[in-house]
Amino acid sequence: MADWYKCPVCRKLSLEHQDLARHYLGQTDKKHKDWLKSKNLSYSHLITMQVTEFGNKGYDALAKVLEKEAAVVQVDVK
Amino acid sequence: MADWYKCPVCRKLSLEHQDLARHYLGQTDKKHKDWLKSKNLSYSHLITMQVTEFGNKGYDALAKVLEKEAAVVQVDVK
Amino acid sequence: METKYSVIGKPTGNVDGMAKTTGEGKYTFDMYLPNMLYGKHVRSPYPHAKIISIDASEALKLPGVKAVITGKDVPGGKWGLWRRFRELCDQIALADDKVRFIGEPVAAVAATTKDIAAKAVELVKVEYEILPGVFDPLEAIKDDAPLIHEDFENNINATRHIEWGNVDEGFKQADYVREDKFTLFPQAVVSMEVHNSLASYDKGTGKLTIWSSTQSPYYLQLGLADALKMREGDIRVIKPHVGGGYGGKNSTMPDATTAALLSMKTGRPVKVVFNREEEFTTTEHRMGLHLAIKIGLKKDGTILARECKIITDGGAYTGLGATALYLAGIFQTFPYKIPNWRYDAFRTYTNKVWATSVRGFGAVPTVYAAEVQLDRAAKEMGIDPLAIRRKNLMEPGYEAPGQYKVESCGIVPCVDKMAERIKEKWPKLEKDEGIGYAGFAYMSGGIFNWIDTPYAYSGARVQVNIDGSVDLFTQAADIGQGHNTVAVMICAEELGIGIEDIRLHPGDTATAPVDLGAWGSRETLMNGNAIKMAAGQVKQKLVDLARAKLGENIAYDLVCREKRIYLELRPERGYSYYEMVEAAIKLNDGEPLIGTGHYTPHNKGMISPAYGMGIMAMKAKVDRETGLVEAKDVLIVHDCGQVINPLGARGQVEGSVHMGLGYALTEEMPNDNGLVLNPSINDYKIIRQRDMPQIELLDVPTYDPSGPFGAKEAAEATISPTAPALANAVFDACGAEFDSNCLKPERVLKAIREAEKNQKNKAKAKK
Amino acid sequence: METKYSVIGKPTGNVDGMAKTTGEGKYTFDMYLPNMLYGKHVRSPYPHAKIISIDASEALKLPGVKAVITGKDVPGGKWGLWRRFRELCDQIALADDKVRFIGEPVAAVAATTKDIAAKAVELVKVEYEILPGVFDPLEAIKDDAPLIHEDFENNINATRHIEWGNVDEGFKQADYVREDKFTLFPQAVVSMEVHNSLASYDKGTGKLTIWSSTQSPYYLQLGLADALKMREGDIRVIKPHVGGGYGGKNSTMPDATTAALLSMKTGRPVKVVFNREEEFTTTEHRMGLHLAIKIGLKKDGTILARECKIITDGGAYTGLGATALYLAGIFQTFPYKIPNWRYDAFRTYTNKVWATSVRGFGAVPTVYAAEVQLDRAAKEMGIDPLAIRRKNLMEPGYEAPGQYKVESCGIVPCVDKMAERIKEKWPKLEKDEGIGYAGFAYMSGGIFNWIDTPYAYSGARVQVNIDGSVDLFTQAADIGQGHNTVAVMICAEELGIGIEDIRLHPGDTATAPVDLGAWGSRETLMNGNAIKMAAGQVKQKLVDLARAKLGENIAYDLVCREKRIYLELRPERGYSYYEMVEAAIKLNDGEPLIGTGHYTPHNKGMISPAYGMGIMAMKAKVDRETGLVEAKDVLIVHDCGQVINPLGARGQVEGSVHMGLGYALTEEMPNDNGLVLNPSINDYKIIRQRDMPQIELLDVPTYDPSGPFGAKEAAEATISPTAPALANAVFDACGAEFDSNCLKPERVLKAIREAEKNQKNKAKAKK
Repeated sequence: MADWYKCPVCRKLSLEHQDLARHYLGQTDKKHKDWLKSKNLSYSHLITMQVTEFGNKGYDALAKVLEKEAAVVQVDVK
Repeated sequence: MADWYKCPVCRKLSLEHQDLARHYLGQTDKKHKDWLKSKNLSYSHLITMQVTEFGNKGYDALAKVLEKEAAVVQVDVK
Repeated sequence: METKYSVIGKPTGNVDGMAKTTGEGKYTFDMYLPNMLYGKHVRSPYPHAKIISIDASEALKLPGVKAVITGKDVPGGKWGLWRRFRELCDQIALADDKVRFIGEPVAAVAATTKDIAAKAVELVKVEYEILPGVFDPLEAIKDDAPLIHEDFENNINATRHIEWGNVDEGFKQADYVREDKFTLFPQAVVSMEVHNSLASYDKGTGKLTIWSSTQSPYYLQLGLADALKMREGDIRVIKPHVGGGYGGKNSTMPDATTAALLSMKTGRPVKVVFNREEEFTTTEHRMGLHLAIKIGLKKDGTILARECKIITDGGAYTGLGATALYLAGIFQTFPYKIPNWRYDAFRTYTNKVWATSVRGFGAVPTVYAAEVQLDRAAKEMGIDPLAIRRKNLMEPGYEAPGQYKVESCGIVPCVDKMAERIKEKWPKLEKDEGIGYAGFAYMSGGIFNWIDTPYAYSGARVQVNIDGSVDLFTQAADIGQGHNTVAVMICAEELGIGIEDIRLHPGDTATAPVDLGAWGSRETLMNGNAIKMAAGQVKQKLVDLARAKLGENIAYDLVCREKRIYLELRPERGYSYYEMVEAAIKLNDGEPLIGTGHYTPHNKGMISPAYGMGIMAMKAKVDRETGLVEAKDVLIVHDCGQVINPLGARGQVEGSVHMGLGYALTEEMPNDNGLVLNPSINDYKIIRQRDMPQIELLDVPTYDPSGPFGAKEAAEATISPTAPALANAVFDACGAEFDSNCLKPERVLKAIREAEKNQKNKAKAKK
Repeated sequence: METKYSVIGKPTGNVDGMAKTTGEGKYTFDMYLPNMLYGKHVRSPYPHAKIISIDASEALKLPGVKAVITGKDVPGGKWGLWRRFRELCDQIALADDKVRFIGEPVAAVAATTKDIAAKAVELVKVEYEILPGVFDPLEAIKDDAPLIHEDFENNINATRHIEWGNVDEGFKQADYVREDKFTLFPQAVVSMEVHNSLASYDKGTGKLTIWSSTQSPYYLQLGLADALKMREGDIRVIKPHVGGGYGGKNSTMPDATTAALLSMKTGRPVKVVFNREEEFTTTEHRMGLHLAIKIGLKKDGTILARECKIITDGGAYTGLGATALYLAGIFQTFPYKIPNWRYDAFRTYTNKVWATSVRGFGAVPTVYAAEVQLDRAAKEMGIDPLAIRRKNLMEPGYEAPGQYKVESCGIVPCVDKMAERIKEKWPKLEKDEGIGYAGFAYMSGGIFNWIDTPYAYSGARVQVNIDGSVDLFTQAADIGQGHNTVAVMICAEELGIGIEDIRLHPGDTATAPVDLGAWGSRETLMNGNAIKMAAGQVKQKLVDLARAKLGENIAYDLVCREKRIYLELRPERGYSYYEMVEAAIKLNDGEPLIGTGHYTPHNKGMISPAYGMGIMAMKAKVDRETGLVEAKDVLIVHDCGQVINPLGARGQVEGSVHMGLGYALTEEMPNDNGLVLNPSINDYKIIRQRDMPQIELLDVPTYDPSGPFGAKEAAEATISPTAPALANAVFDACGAEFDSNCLKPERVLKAIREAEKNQKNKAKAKK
């Protein structure tokens, strides 16, 4: 059994918030964008940070939000 | 065992002289024509008789000559 | 009629009909390749002459002329369609020693435009030594006649003897014997599309591609291989739509060889198109011949014996003339039981263009003589002409010893149906009208293999794609007779799909297995069988898969019909065709489904696997003042097995009657010392649409075990009765007798006068 | 080199070389059909605009104009190459609601001449409502940027994340870490033959035939099926010779869809040919992108981690751009062992023509960054640039977890051979000369199946005829790269015959089984395997027959070689190939011998079954006064498995270097608000022949178990090292660093000044 973090929009589960952020920014649909807007986050800003600056600033910023927002799910991974 | 008549030019055997004549006039090569000439027969005349007059006048005329000229061969046809 | 078939048997418009009528369908004639040159022949003005020299220097100076070739430029040798007898392979690409008919090609030019080519042809100087010529078969065989081919003494090209029973005995037993002589005139082939070819030779690979208006891509491939000294497989022949062949496009002709030679020389595509005059004066036609025929009958009209002798005007080369000589002796016996039969035939070389296969080939002239003689005999014996025919008809299982076997045979019901219909249809004749009858039959392709092919007689390949669409490949030739439609219908029927699911790829030697071409009504039966076998292979895969998925009793039958594969007796249990195709391709590791099929006849005698037959009645009216004969009305009862496309069969019957009526009434090729005197559509009279009689076509359905779905020959047979039925109608109307075809008014008037004189003499004699 | 092969491995002129050089080879461009119309597009002058109305009435009045079509006339919907993800199928035949780039087709006319078509285009009145456009990826993703496609928020078209190992941990352990940013410019595709298609629709059967200059007849068939709402199988695509593709002819483009639509509307053949300006402004190109890359190494030069992030300028549609995004993240890791790797990539829509696959696709921009960065790191770490590469090379059996497996792998001997050869070749450099290195690798076709084909990835059919000649059918596309020759060589080798025995029929969807087309260097391996399998099926029949006739021990092996089939160890015991073929066909009841083959990769990872690889060294000279860079000399050591045709491989290497040098030095597509500023051959500078360096090509032979006879990718790989090797040579010569490709003199001068300043600063710092 492990703690998984659930994408607030779709069914995607990740073991780390940064992974979940990476998933999140990889989605191109409106639903994912809308949730960001509802959290006052700018998709544009996150991506721009992520791809034009070194490190993982975009992912990190979103991961921090997800730490609060993503539901925790217990799943048996064996 | 039967008596067969042999074409004076090639190896064709017939049981009747008229059959042999029919064979003979069906050949288009020079050798068959030359033998006719040597017997003072006209191929042209024979064929013309044969195809433009009723009956078998061309074959009959040649058959008469072949009665004298065609070798007799004894062959077992069983 | 209720039918168990979904596709075949339904009147269906030609699959290429729209393309042809809108002008979108491409004939070789329409084709153009970038950089293309135009080839044209320098032709002999003499019927028989030695070539002393050819000087092309002036022609080559003309701007735009890219090449001039003569016999010296031909790498290969002679060719012909009788490959089992190489001595009969007598055609040559360009005359190298002498010319044998007026119009024979001695050289050819390639130029950038047609006009330049025509001008260049006039600048090629050929010096000839004129040789005496010979133009009639009876002259040709004379011992002092000029020899046309060195190795053929007395100009005898081929001979043929067919005999069964005891003819002499038959005549002895006969109550009635009569002898007649005929001279049958040749008939031109007047295809809408002239002979033409477009050749493109790749100097890099040494491979040739040629588009040609041909009846047999394979025969053309073989002919070119000999002429060009190339390997068959290095020659790709593509047959686009063909605007008619009628037998005149079986031989490899100079349009093709010259286009190829000029392309090989120039490295550019070259197109050679005959004009209408070249078509009439230098391409093949139906043989003219002298014929003597004798018949012996019992009092009741039973035929006891018949003997026929012919000598034909073969022209300068062989073509399929030697085959015509054979078939003439076969089809003269149909559709009657002739217990004792003897046939002697001689084909001569003459200094004319040569005779070959032409629609109903073999049959047309000899059937004319036999059917006309039969009416004369019937009249003299006081027997009704239809009754005398009814008396002698073949029956299923009939065999002519050593020659042919007849399996399906509906001629008896045909004649009975005719007798019945005639009463309703023509209860009363007007003045000077008469009715003539003629029986007929024809083959469903030939079994004889004088071309000496090692391949199956016909082949087909079916590819079924993921979306259920089918690509069907065959070399079988649609030359206007509608085989493309028949091919697609057979494939669709076998797979249980629609014709719209199939894209046919016909007539390409590179993409399809061999088929021997369109002659002797062979495509429906032979290619149809190959297609059915190829489609059947794929069908079996689909059926096996459906069976496996259904898990049913193995004895339950599955059928493919209407785009479903289901249990025959539980139609609700099954799958869609499309579903099964997709599954089968996936099971096949992603390869499309391929079926290959072929057909070669076995145990069917020497002639053909099956015979279409029937009876024709013609009502004609004679104008006793002018001699003009009017063909008013035709009734045909035809046994042609399971008809695949009734609409196509009907069209072909009309065409056959049209061409037969030309033979009967108007088509003639007067020749003056080797010169064709009427080489134009204006002067050579084919029957106009407005002069065509009404045609009623009745069907007697049979099932031939040799044919795909029981199909066999249809409609080609109906040419041979047309002329004798017409002549017999005239005979019926006014007693006029003819010793030839082509009943032009002057001949008719003469025959009427003759008949009147004879009647008077008879009347006198009676007195 | 001694070889066991008779055909492959020998330098062989292209089988279609003669035809192409003499002008006889036909490209779609050369084609003409009777009755043909010319189609031309009405194109948008705006990069982003709503279409309010289109008025064609004036155009239709112009004599010779036969049709005008708009988006309303398009029966089908959207299409694309990412068929597994239908939302990425975003191409449309004619804009129906709005236009997304300057030059997007909004209507098209068909007219009897090109001039009339051009005039008619000007008479079509289109009313637009101009929308704001967006032209840079970083602008495009802004929340307030105009949306180019409704359903794609922030204009993100596709994203890609690839990761293995533990990147963060890798960087932590590294002794040396550096980060660099690059902007890579797009590169145009400059094919000698422009995009053009000729479509002929048969209204009678509802079937379409289209000749097109395409890299993938199958992809075109699929695209057209979507665009026209037709069934794949009802569309026949024929690819004549193609004058270059380079990746830009994988998508179904408006030349094809419009030709088809206009032919369907008019019932006449319609040809659409792009002019050079349309080619530059409206067809696909190599993606431009912004890139950030970070590397971590141990002191000894061992790479511990790399991370790369890109955002690409995708343009208005997807094409194969989403695939390029993926491959960019794969090939940046080759030919090195990167134990920890992370890749984040975003493709944006912009109001420009779209980016797609282009030669070396994916690899070219990202390899540039990686190889340039590696040299900077090596220099700072004081390691020889060749040595740092040698340190990190892949070895046979290397796997990138979850992504790829490398079987044959000759990169280590390649680098060793390079090190040796360099010493002899360039013992001393002149002033301002430098040497740059770059490693490279590329795939042998892609395993990913985003096109979602249910068919095998490649198929072939072999037909062996009675004379031993072979017809070889495949849809595999020779687009100038020489695959026709490779295909024929593989077939000949397998059957033990000569290439002259084979006639290849390539690129026709109707006559050959599916192949996915010419992209990602897939044809040699994938189609080669299919051909080998098909030929092998026939070979097996011949071998079985020969074995049966010989009656030998069943353990004895027979080989087919040099047109004989014989016991390998008793070469005198055997038969001629021709004899066996004839006998086998007769045994086959007269059917020709057919073999079918296919290839689909299994158990080879996600990317490709095999990888060609190698190392390039470039010697360049820099003119410090003008900034002009001269590429003087190139040395390549290439592991490309068993080379099928060394002459062809050499030619492709030269072409790759040529195109790579254009990318390195001169090719640039400046764009002003969506307007391409240099849409002509004069203004868009490709490298001229006289500016090409000498190229020495050395070979390291390997045998790849996935390839036919051990063959794999050759020569496409050599494009990606060209630009970084050049940049590294300049860096070596003068220390100048570049954050982009396209080292035009002004950029070089600026970089030299920058480098000089840095050096002074460093010198100062040292003091």
